[in-house]
Amino acid sequence: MQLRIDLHSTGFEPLVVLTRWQDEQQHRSNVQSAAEAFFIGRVRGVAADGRELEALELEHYPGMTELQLERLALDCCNRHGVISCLVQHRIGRVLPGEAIVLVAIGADRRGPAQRCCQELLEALKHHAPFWKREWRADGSSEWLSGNTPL
Amino acid sequence: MQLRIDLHSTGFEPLVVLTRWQDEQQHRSNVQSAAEAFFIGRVRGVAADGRELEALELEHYPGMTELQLERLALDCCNRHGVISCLVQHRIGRVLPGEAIVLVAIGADRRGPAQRCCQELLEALKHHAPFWKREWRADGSSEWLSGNTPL
Amino acid sequence: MVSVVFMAEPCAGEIRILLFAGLCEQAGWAEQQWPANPNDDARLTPRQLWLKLQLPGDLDQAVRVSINRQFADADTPLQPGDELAFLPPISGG
Amino acid sequence: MVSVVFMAEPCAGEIRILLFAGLCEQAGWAEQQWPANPNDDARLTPRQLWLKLQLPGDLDQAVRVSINRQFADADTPLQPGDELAFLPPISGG
Repeated sequence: MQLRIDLHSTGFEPLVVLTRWQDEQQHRSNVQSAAEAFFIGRVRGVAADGRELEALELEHYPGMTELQLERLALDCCNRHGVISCLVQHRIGRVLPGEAIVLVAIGADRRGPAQRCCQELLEALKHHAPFWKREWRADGSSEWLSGNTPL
Repeated sequence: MQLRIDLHSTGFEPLVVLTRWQDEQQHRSNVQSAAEAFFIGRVRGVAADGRELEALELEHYPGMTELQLERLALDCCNRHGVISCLVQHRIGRVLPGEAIVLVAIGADRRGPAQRCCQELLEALKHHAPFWKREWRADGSSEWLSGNTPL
Repeated sequence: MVSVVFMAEPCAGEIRILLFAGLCEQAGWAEQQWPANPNDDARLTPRQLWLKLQLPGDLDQAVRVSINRQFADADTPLQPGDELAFLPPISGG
Repeated sequence: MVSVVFMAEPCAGEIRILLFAGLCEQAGWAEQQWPANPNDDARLTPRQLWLKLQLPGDLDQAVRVSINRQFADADTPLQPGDELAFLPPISGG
């Protein structure tokens, strides 16, 4: 199983990263997965209370976050028997429209690819140590105490 | 709702098409969807009976296939209230490793994006007039009478 | 808009019948025109045509019917100018 | 492999305590060292430290505990050199 996890402290372009990842995969094994499921999450322009959002701040627990992402990914990928897994996550100050998270799963069948992508996204939303703080246009800010609704 | 459906009689690069589609979306509305779910399906190198696959031939019903894809996409997208939908499908002779299908859904939440992507893929696998014929290395061929297992 | 009417009904008095994939291969043809009398009280159905054309296998088993590019019941009465297709099991995506 | 042991236990006699996000802001600090006696029979638990440090709110309500970068029970006895963290509700992805 090919696994790669990166935390980005500056902006990343999901489709650029994905293209490079697929090229590497193909180069390594000379075979591309028959089924690939991806998810990209981006920052909304609106805060939880409906006000305009200036930026989102993503705090993490250096050391634990990386370990925990790896544990969650390995567990989910093994459970679904998938071939490859790429997780990219932003940290720091993220602007509206910018990507926060990319999950890309390659498998031999569409079922495992899609289910693994979906479950891993939920797992990292609930069990990976990331904390979001909303910065509003007026300079005020607030830590969020939960995830956006599914 | 932004909807685009294309049939390709020659190879297409899913991530290239996707990048262009996202650029167009952003140009049009100046906002990118907060949640995007994608699926890419590729031809396996192995036929249903385990023998080596030379190529897959995809027949369609010109006129009806396009209409039916549009009906299925609109129905699914409206049901899930998503923002954008891109469907790309190959026809003709497709080689192992080449992309057959790309489904890309943009929505405001991850739930609708993922569910819509998954359901639309199943819908077009079962209700869009496409027929696959496997060509083997020895020159023999066979029409498939069903879909690959989920 | 005569041209549009003409485009939609290229063979006003006939029913166009299409076969695809394995079904086309088994039957040995892809397309036929079937004469249809617009004044005929008892209109033909896809099921009747399937039998008249001696198409292979059981219509109800795995074949789907489309009329004018929409899925339809095999017992729908056909109209002159209709495009009828018999679709073997779909295997898209 | 002395260097590895040294890396894993930078303060052999102490417990390192970390707070994050809203919890760090409420408490007014991000990190503390708590003296731990390796020969102490009754070892401290995260729950006891939470109370001793007078951290805000109810530990069982929404805060998760990690010991050495793994989620752990709040009643796990701590060892000298452990890295303990109190994690407010996670909101990743």
